[in-house]
Amino acid sequence: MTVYPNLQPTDPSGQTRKDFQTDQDVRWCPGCGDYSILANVQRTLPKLGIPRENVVFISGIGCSSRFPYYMGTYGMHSIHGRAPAIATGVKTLNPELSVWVITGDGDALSIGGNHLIHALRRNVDLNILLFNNKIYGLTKGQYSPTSEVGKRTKSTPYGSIDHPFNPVSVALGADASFVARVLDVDAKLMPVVLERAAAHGGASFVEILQNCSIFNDGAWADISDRKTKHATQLELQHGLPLLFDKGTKGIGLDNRMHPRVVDVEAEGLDKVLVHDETNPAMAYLLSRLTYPEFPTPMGVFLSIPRPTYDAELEAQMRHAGRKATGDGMADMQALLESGRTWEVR
Amino acid sequence: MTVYPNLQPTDPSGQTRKDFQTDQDVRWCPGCGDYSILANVQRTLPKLGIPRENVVFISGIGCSSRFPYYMGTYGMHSIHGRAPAIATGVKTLNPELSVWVITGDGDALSIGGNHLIHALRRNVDLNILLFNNKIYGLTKGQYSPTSEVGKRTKSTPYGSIDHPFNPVSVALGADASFVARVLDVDAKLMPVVLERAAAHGGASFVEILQNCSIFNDGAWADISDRKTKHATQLELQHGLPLLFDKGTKGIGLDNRMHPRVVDVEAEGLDKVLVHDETNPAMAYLLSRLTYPEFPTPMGVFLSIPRPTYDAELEAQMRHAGRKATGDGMADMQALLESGRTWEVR
Amino acid sequence: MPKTETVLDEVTIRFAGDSGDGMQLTGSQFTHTSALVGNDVSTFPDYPAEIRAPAGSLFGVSGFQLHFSSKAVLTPGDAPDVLVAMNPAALKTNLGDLKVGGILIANTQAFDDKNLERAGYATNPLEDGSLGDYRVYPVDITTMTLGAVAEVGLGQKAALRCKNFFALGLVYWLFNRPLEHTLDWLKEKFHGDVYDANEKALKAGYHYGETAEAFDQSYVVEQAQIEPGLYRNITGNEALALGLLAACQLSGLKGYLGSYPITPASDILHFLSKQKHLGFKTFQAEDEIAAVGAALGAAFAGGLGVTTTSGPGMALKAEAIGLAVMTELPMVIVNVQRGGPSTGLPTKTEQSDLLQMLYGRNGESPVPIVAAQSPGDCFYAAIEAARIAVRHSVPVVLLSDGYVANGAEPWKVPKMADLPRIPVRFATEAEGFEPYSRDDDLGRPWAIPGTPGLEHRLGGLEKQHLTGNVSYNPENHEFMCQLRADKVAKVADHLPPTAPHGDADGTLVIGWGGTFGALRAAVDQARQHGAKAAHVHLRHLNPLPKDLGEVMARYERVLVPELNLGQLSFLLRAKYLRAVEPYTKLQGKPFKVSEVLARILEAKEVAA
Amino acid sequence: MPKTETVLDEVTIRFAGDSGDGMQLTGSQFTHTSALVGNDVSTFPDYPAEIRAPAGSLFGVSGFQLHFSSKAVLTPGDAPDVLVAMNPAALKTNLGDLKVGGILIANTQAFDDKNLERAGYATNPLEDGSLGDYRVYPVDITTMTLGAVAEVGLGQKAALRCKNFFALGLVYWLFNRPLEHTLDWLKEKFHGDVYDANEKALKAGYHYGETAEAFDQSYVVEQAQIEPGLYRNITGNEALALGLLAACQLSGLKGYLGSYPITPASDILHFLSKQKHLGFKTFQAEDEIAAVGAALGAAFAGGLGVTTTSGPGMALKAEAIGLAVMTELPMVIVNVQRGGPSTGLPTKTEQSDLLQMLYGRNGESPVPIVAAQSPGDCFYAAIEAARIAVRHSVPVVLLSDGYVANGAEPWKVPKMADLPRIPVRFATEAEGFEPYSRDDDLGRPWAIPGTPGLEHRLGGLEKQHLTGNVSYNPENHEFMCQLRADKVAKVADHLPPTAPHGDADGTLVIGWGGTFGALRAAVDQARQHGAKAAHVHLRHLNPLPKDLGEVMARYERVLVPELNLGQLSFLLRAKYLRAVEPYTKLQGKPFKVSEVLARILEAKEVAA
Ligand SMILES: Cc1ncc(C[n+]2csc(CCOP(=O)(O)OP(=O)(O)O)c2C)c(N)n1
Ligand SMILES: Cc1ncc(C[n+]2csc(CCOP(=O)(O)OP(=O)(O)O)c2C)c(N)n1
Ligand code: SF4
Ligand code: SF4
Ligand SMILES: [Mg+2]
Ligand SMILES: [Mg+2]
Repeated sequence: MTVYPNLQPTDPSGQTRKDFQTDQDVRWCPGCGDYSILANVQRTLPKLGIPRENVVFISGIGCSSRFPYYMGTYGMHSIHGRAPAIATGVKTLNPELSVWVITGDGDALSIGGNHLIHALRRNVDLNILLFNNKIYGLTKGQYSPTSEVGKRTKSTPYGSIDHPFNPVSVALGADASFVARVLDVDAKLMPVVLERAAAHGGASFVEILQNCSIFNDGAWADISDRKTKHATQLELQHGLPLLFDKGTKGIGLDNRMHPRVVDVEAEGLDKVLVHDETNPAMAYLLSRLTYPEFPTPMGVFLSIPRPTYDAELEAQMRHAGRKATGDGMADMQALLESGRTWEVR
Repeated sequence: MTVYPNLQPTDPSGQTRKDFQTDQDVRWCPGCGDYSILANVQRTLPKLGIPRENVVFISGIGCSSRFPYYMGTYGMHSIHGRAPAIATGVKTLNPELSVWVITGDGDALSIGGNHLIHALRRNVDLNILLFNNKIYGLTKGQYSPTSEVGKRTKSTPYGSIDHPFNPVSVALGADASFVARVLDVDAKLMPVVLERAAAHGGASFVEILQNCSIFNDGAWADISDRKTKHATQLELQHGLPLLFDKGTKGIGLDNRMHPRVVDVEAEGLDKVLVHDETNPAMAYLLSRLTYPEFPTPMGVFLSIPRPTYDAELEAQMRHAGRKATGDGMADMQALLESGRTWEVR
Repeated sequence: MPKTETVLDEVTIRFAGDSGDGMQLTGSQFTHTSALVGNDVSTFPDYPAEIRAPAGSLFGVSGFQLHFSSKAVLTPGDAPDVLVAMNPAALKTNLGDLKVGGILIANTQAFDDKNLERAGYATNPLEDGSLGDYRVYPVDITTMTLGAVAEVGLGQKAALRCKNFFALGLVYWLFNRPLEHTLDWLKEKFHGDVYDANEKALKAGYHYGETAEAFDQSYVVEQAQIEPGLYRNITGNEALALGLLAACQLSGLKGYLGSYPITPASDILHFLSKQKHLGFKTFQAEDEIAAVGAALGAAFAGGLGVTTTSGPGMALKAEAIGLAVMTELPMVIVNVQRGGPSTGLPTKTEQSDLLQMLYGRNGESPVPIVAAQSPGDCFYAAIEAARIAVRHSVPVVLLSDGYVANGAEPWKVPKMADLPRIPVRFATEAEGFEPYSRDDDLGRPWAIPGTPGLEHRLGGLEKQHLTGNVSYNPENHEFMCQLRADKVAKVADHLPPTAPHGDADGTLVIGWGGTFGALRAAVDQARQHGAKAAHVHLRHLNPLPKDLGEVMARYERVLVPELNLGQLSFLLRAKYLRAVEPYTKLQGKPFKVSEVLARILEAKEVAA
Repeated sequence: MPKTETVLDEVTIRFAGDSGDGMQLTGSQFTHTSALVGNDVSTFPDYPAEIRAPAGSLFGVSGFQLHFSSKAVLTPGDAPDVLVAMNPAALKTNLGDLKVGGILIANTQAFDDKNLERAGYATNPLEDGSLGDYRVYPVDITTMTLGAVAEVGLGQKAALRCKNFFALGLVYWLFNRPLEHTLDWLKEKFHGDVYDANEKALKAGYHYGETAEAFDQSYVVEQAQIEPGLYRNITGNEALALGLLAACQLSGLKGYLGSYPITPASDILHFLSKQKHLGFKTFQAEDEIAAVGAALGAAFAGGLGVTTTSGPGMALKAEAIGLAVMTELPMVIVNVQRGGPSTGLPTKTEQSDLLQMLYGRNGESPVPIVAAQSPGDCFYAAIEAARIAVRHSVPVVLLSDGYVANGAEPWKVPKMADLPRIPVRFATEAEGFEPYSRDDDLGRPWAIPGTPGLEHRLGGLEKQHLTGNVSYNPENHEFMCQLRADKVAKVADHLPPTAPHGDADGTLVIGWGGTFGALRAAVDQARQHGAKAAHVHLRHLNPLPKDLGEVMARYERVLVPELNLGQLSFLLRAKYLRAVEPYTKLQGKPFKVSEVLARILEAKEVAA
């Protein structure tokens, strides 16, 4: 006995960006980086070949977490920090669904840090987009766990004294299987990263560097400037050397495994590390690189195949299901009557 | 006006192990690894030169978390997972205290994962001892976030499908400044590690591999055997090459930065990496090594100086205190009368 | 020498020993055999809080009490008629409960100096004359067990483990029970030496009773009048898990448990983890918040989302339950109550979370509450909770407690075919779909991801009536708060009239949850004592039955016994402005029938 | 043409405009000036939920209402006499509140097609005759402001920002207020061009009133009788923070706030973060659990541990508060209530967490509860909460709400020297020290780390009386649960007798928290209407004053107005078995005086 409707799915080939929009007014501040992210996501989704009714966006609380209201899919604007847990329930109940988590640096890394790292280690097949604006936007400007030391905010009038998290490092520490980073305004890299995240089987973690025009304007200005980004960013490409500044510089190691900048011409290309997406240690080392000492790496840090929690669960269900007769009521009755029973007459 | 008593502190030089014991019956199972840890801690504390009244042990809930009852210091057996938060309050209110957190793999990494990583990133000067028995002991044998895939427990009769955390990697992902690992029965290394953890300014994270004789007996047997430990463990020593198996083997890198075993005689000592406690990337790489593919590293992975949260807070307090007149009541009155006031007559 | 056989109506036995002495097993074997010979039975296991307490320690004593009778049995018995004490610590911690004149069987060998000291005895109570009030049977169980199993050739340690079967055999003899059922069980579980040794120990105990001079008589407890049918023993946690599974079959919903281990709720997780063949999924989350979050996610996705917990775990779920209230998703939240506050007394029972379940969330956040009243009843309570959840699209709290959860009783196995289905209708029609429209039960459509055309967004902000959009409109907020309250109140439309058990006037005893047996038995006994009394046991704590006020009005006195400081009393007073009389106990232990009986018989003045 | 001046007792003005229009500033300037000229004043700001809503949108409207009078003022006024609407959206969302016959000043320039459409107007209400009920003054504020500041040479954008000062100037003229205070303030804040422009805009608005034909009269509101002393404006959150700071000075304790930002409580964190020179430490934790955990740790270490939160954040703290109850450490838990359930209406006010604070924890887990009744009163309520916490070694809940927290009022600055000290005595004597021994107030010794010889261990498991060791003893558990309850009840020993304001019989209005002003004003007005009425506003919700039942008994009718579904009513009914009459409102908004007045005057039948 099943009560689940068996309906004709939407033909995904006919879907366009418009199918992923809603009639709700988008309520972010003018100039907020979230607009660009929304546009990129809405542009990418039709390319994935998934009927929109099979797509679910779950968010926590924060400016970024309003995101689901603007997506013409199923969605939930849940409670602060708990989106990965709720999304885990959605995905593991129905693994057919494409489940996305939208979260902020406060939502994901402050109150929700634990759920995030557990979703990553379990490798539940979720696509987690963390909008990192290094500030609490919705609550009007307190520092966040990614805010830099010394930052003066409403709650740190004397300057913050907390050493910040590096979201990519956190994900790697939690044994994530897919980790990437991209800038809110990077319309070239973002769709690539989003498509790869969606394609990855397992939890995909994407840190999106996002500008908060009101409370932390220009937080990423030093690396987002188009004119200098060739030198301030390091674009990661699997199998290719870690080069930047138009190929004149690269990333290598010193003899104690500290990263260093290699002058390609002077030292030769072979001193430059070759990016290997399957190497967590390299991904971690790359995550430590930040502007201005190094260029900030962008793109896919890590992508390793690993069984997903939801698929393994389905496999166990199928395996156990072999014991079942197919008649749930009868099997239930058998379970009720199992163990030591006796008949009273 | 201060109400804090100013009492003659205990002379720490006269303290012995007995001073750190209590009259409470120790209620762990026979053969539990916690006994050995307790003995080591009680032996180490008198060496630290801290009057016992200045020592505080805070734990969560779990078998391991009964620890404070057995320590003749101040202590709190708090609630599940929250010890780092409570300890942060203790330490930041009174930075004179030596504050220790006792926690288990479930307590620290399951429910308490978020507080742990935040205490580490903030670098609050706590000494965090995580007793990792890869199981929930107190609740009688469910799998934990460090249990291996496939493990059959009360809650995973078909075998666990969760990829486990590597506690050292988690700590490194969270930007910990001191990370170490030691075996419960290693009476040689444990005091060394404990003393270094205590000496480290900032959050010290020590993973103690602990045997649960009831629900996960022999979880560490493959690396704890005295006869084979020279090959199954890799003892980390700052500035020395990463050698094991009596110096015949070492850890090196391949050309994509993957770790590999170096045959020292065949390839030469210079292919072996030299341990550098100040390099997070190396520490992370080492954290990925596990028996049987590699020997399991033991000792101090990382130790880097970084300002502590509590010291920085005190500095801000002092800085701000320069505005104060020293008469709290007067300053308070001034604050009350600040802003735009007017006199009604 | 032929001994006499005395016929008794009912007997309560307690087996007590060290954690390692196997008392739980002994007790459950005796229970099972008693059930099979046709007695009505009720049991109460009492474990130590520690995993492995040191041998011989007071806090390491493990007990198992059972009550069997030729009449209907409602509780595990107040005070044991027979106490089996395997060591001094067991004697020390349990003697106080033994009836004066009761039988005490003590394992003399264990009363050595070391154990006496551990138990805090200065002198050996078996010898110092301090047990004059009891019929003491000192038996050297250890030595006789070792003797009996010697020929099997087990090591000393393994041989000693058979002690409990010697004791069991002896008590079997004392109550004229057959050995066969336990032997069958042994055969199923063990082979070779271990089987042989236990069999020998069991029989040796039995024969000791038969032959020894010590016992001058044995006892017979006749068959009880029991409803015909197939029976099994069941604990509350098992029955609750089975009820959840059954609810899935009755509704056709996929079952989903998000849980985090905690005493005394963990066994529900353990049990359900094994039922994957019924399509039920379990998820051990990183904490209670993630557990309820995942259950909520599963409910959104169209499953029967369940979360189970206790004590501090319950406190942690409050925020997410609030989200379930706002999103109006059907869920079952199981709270197996234990001693509080804070970590409290984790292994002890209590009923002190009632008001927390009613009010423990920010804002006006109403949820229906259902309580189970006995181990077997957990099955039906779980189905009822699921039914309400689905019917009204609402998270429902199901209250159990440590006593019900760990207690066991013979249980008539229900027929699935006899149980009413739980109707579920997912929304599928895009035309005119509004996620917050209402049906007669004020439920809203369940439109699950995967359904084309019904894409919509839920959330924790206030919803606009019908559309479900975010709304800050003042009147809408008031309307929706009232609607959510009305919806919960609607549950009462489906309740049967309240039928007090007993007299139509006099003292009305109102209870809820695991105190059922004690209250019912006390009321029955009070009536036998000539008092006018009746009993109403509430399955539904929110909403209360519509006619409860009226029913109460018919009685001169309303007595409300609870294992807390008077929470239901508080509720009844507020709701009905009636000066009910609270009778509270907060000792981590259930009521004794005698306590409640005494209280019924002694009319008390009630302060307004 | 000389215009007439009409003298009025009191006036309520609301400034409404786009979020970017500076209405909060305008309102607070008018408030300040009014206070300085000697009126009594009360204010109510009403921000949009969004950070930066799109210009001209309905949900982006920001409002500020103030009520000033020559009499004592208790609320920000029910309905405005004057509405300043800077754009169509502001008109649309606020017109419904304007009194019939009230003055409407509208910025005509903003009523262009785009803005009209955004506000959902088909035709221009300033032109279509739909505003016949009001005295409409269309003023081209935009153009005149641009004209006035043109010579300063600011850019268009900056020039437009001065609009609010033009409006302010005009309203200053309308009510005969001096410009000097605002000019002083401008001088302090701005220099050069910006100062010049704002000055010019302000004066232009004033002169426009003086010279334009439009206004035929202006109004005078005379000085009020105000208690002499030094005054300042204060919001509830500021006063609460100051109260906590003062409590530290009065006790000598180090102050420690563990908090996580959440609307509307965040400003307390912001304010306290700036007071490090007073030795007060603040810690922005990773979540609410860590926040309360750190506060508890600080309390253990000997500080005044405080945590502040609201709504869902409160739900998350339940477990740790339970630990504070069990460890009996003094703490203050501040809940600035907002609209619930779940995320609810985060920016709106409500009083719906009362029962949560009483019962929202597992087990019997009592805490004292104190509520603040007005912005300035938050100061005293905070001190009272700290005093109770320290006196009885107990976590105390301090309830505020969004209305009180964001509202502002002129506040007589207290003298620290006049405030009674909070006595603190840390334990220091090792001889005979028992961590769970008791003093007269049932408090236990506060023995802080660093004290030689008093080393001891606390925890969440049940404690043995006196020694504080872990205890599973049944009688001890009952004893300790009762003791913790008695301890909270002890707080009532220190309360003054309840003194109803008003008549000795008739209708007794009982309220708590931020409804004070509306209730007091309504009772006063009802008495002026000849009704017999009195008002009791509860500072202490747990325990309730000992004489409250008696006091209630003196009145024929007890009316309990609350911004929830009747939580205090429920409590009073349960406690006193009295058929109190709930009067509830749940619209995210405070009571209007007129609503309560009407309810007092119309006697209602109460269902039992
Ligand atoms: C339990 C709980 N605590 C606190 C809040 C208040 N709150 C809402 S969003 C937020 C932080 C937002 O920061 P971030 O996640 O970085 O999102 P952003 O607004 O920057 O996109 C906070 C503290 C809440 N809603 N719920
Ligand atoms: C909030 C809460 N949830 C769950 C529990 C039950 N519980 C107690 S300890 C524990 C896990 C213990 O595992 P670990 O931290 O590894 O400690 P160990 O017993 O193995 O030393 C659990 C789930 C609890 N006490 N509180
Ligand atoms: S506050 Fe910042 S993050 Fe939030 S919507 Fe505005 S610009 Fe975006
Ligand atoms: S259950 Fe395991 S971890 Fe706990 S006390 Fe026993 S042996 Fe130690
Ligand atoms: Mg942010
Ligand atoms: Mg463990």
